[in-house]
Amino acid sequence: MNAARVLLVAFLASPTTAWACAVCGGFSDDEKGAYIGTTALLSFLPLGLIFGGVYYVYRASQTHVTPMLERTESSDRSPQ
Amino acid sequence: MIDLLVQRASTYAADIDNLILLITVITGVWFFLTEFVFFGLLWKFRYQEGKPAQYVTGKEKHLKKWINWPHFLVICCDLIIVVAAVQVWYNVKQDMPEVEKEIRVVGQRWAWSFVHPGADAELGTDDDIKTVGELHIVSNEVYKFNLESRDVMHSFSVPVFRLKQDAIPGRVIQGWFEANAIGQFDIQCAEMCGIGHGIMGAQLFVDTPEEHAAWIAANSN
Amino acid sequence: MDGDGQQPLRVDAPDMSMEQRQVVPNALLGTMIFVGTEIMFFAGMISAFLISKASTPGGIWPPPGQPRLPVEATALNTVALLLSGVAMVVAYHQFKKSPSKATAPFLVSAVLGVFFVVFQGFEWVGLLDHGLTMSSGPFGAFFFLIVGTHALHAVIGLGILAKVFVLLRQGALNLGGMQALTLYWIFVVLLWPILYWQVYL
Amino acid sequence: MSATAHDDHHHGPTFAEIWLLQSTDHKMIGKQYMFIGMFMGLIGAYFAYAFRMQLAFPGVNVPGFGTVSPLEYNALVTNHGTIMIFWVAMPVLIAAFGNFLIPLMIGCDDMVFPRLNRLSVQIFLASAIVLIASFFVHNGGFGGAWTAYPPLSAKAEYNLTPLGSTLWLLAVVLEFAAFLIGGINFITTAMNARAPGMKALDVPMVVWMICIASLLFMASVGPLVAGAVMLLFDQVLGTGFFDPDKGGGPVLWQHLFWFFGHPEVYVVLLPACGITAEIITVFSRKKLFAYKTILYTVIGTGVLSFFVWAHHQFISGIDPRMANVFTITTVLISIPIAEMMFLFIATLYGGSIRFTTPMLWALSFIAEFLIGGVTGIFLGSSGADIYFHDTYFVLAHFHYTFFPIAIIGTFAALTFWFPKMFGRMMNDTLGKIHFWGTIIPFNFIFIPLFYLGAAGQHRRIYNFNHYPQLATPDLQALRVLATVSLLVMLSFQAVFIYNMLYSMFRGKKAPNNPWNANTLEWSCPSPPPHGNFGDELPNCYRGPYEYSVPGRDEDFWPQNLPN
Repeated sequence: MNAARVLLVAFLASPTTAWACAVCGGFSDDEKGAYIGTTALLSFLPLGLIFGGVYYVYRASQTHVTPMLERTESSDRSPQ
Repeated sequence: MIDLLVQRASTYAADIDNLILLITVITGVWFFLTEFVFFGLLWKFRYQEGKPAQYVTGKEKHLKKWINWPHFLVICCDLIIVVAAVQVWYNVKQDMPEVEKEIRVVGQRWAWSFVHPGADAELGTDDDIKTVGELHIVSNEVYKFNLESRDVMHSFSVPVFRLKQDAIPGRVIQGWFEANAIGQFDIQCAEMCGIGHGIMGAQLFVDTPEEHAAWIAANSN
Repeated sequence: MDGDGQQPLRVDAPDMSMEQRQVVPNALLGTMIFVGTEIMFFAGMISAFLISKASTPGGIWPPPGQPRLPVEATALNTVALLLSGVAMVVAYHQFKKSPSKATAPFLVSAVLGVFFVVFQGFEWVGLLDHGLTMSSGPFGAFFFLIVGTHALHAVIGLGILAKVFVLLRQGALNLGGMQALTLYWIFVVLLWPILYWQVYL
Repeated sequence: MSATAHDDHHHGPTFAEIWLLQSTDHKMIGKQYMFIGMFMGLIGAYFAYAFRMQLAFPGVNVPGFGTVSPLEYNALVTNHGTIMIFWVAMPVLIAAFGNFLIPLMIGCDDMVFPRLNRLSVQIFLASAIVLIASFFVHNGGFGGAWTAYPPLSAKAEYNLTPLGSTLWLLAVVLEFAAFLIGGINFITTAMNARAPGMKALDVPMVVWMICIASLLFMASVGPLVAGAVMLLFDQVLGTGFFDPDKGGGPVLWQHLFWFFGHPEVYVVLLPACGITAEIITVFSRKKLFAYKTILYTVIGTGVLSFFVWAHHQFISGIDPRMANVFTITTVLISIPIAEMMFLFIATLYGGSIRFTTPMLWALSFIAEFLIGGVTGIFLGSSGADIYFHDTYFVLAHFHYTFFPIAIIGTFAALTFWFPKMFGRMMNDTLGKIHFWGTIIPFNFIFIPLFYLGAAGQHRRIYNFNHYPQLATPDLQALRVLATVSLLVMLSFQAVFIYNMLYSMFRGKKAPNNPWNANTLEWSCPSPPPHGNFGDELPNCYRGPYEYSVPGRDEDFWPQNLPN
């Protein structure tokens, strides 16, 4: 995962012209950028949504239901 | 390994075959090891009268290491595969060597047509030779192909070259190959393109320079 | 941890009053998941739009020969929808204090929402008159696809608003339902400026 | 209707509840999903039979079908794929067992949105009817491959099935709507309706897996629905979203399609893994090895699954630099999956393994899925994919994943939970005959296809005589072997159907807990009545896998027992 991130960043940071691109004929630079950008958007957005939702539920469980939590068992509860 | 089934006829075919061999060896070792352990455990811990199951949670260090070590080894093997795969990929699809000849490959329902440079070895001049279903090239020369589609998606697939590239309507896609064997081979369409997808083949003729010159002479008007 | 290792058994006190826990009300949780899916749905359409926009020959967007979009009038409409969202948030906070207090801001929100939809309907009629249709090219197609899908969500949202309003008047609305409605309406409201920015500007 | 359903303990489900999908009871809905899915499975199998016969004996008059024309062939392969993934794997694994198991396993009386649940199965049936209807319109069903790449799928002049392709697309969208509603229900129920005392880590693995799968589904389906709506407009209104002549981009569809298409694989994989986890713990009388680590591998798989999808597009003309990134992520996803399989195998260590029918299915899932897993590495490595893309190697690979998932997983789950679902036991001998009669021919179908794929045979060709290198007698012999194996496998399914129908009505009455399992569903009567647990819902006192705990007389310790 970490290696993937490092490589992804390196990939996005590298100038487009440094790559000989054999099969991108007919691709404009704008279009390449749009494909890469939307790939990133589509790939990261769902994770953001899911983890945002999980975080919200976690927060809600911390604030609303604390008394109930203490009543059952408080040790080491993980959010779900 | 693949060359036992399909002849190699391009310069990068061996690279791809070797990559496949590498992956086969690595994953094969893992696969047989895992299945061996799996069936071994099944045999060793089969139900036997008076031999109850143990209570194991998976937190015991001496057991956990049997998971952790394979885990790290898998990562190492993955890295080897990734490096090898990216190298081959770069060579075939990203890098464009010095081009000697250029051809046009046009897919349409349901035939491949090809535009070869004529006697002047230049594409786009009056003596270009157009063929349908037959691609004639010279061995040991680097060809650049411009791949087009007239209607739907096709895929230009030459198994002996280990080459495959989708043709997208409205776009010219470039690629390269260099043949290094003489003979007649299959060209396939590897992308579903409608009712005639099953008949959308073509023949590839890799000629010696003399044969090719003779073919050009015979087909020039 | 639970029932692992050195302490396999977790026997809670037998007289413990065990209860089901509902951290987030069912209606709100369900709506959260649904809105997440909707966000991805719109992300897909916007991605398609961005790619098509970037691949226009010459990079000129909108393509020449297409009618201009009414940017200023829609800006006004955007403000109306945003105010509707604000009114909904106010209604939610009033509802938490006392359900009867929520009626007024709720109505304001609904009226502004209706205003938005009607205004947009007139805009569409004008654009259709100028020859911008779904089949007149990628510009029109994406315009009506994206803005139309949002309008559909707004109309459905107004329908839910009406239904929830009846529940509110009957005093049959619970907090979870109000939260779910607010979340959905805020989604519809906040999505609009993004679409406005992408499609109109 | 729904209000009275729960109060009515006296008689069984009514005609309308069973046949008109009017029930809001999660068990009934689960069974309805299962039977619709199984019926669709029979159609998918029939399609496979027809086109496999054509491939082995080109031009033959297939008994029960007739000669297969190229147009029909395309429709057969397309709809075989669509049906098996969207109308068999999804409804049976996720919807049927999700509906049946989640409320029972977490100890509540029903789903939290029972009427939405009913709506879900109704929409699902409608989608199945629309799909079946598409086979009978002019020129038959859609034949543009299940990936439906435009412009082939967008224009009737290309695909020749003007109505078939629209109905196909409509059916797929409806089906997604059904699962969307179902998935919201699963997650909300599993979060909010758990039995008192059941903490996140006391939830059986299969419930976790189904919920995470639903989450993956819902987070990934949006762009595809957007794409499907656009494609529908292209077909019906003549817009040009994917038409290069009108300024659209054909690659755009692939972008939207595969964004969903790959997570979908994990959507169906995870429930099957969960089912395996449940069964191997019960029949090896062992605690699941490292519950938390398995959970982490599932989450890791889920996260990574959003970053691997472009590997389907390596040679489709996307920016080749993207291929490098996606090679890395694709090969990396082998790590959590391999780890999960290692942990399942480790669960067997120290066990006391009973080879009952469900256990055989669960074990064969592990053994066979490994083949699908390792062959995936070839396809994820961009360099090797240049050769393997769109060959039978791909086909054999994903059948080695989908068959274990959809077929083995379903049989494992069905034979395991059959006593709970129908209150009667299945015949174990017939079950084992069916198991071996399915699993051995399965390998003989697809191992030859690996070989054929490596020999360069590519997909969706109705007759290989047009390719001299593929028309050799050796390769044809392998095609015949695969087809004959398929026939053997299909004929053994009769054993299962007989066994299931017989056991459903005449089988031995099942006790509440025939397998001595721990999870909550085994604490209620078989089959569970309306409201599942009677007047008092169970409490949960411990994790789901406390088998062979030292110091107890019995080797199992149900979750609902205080001590």
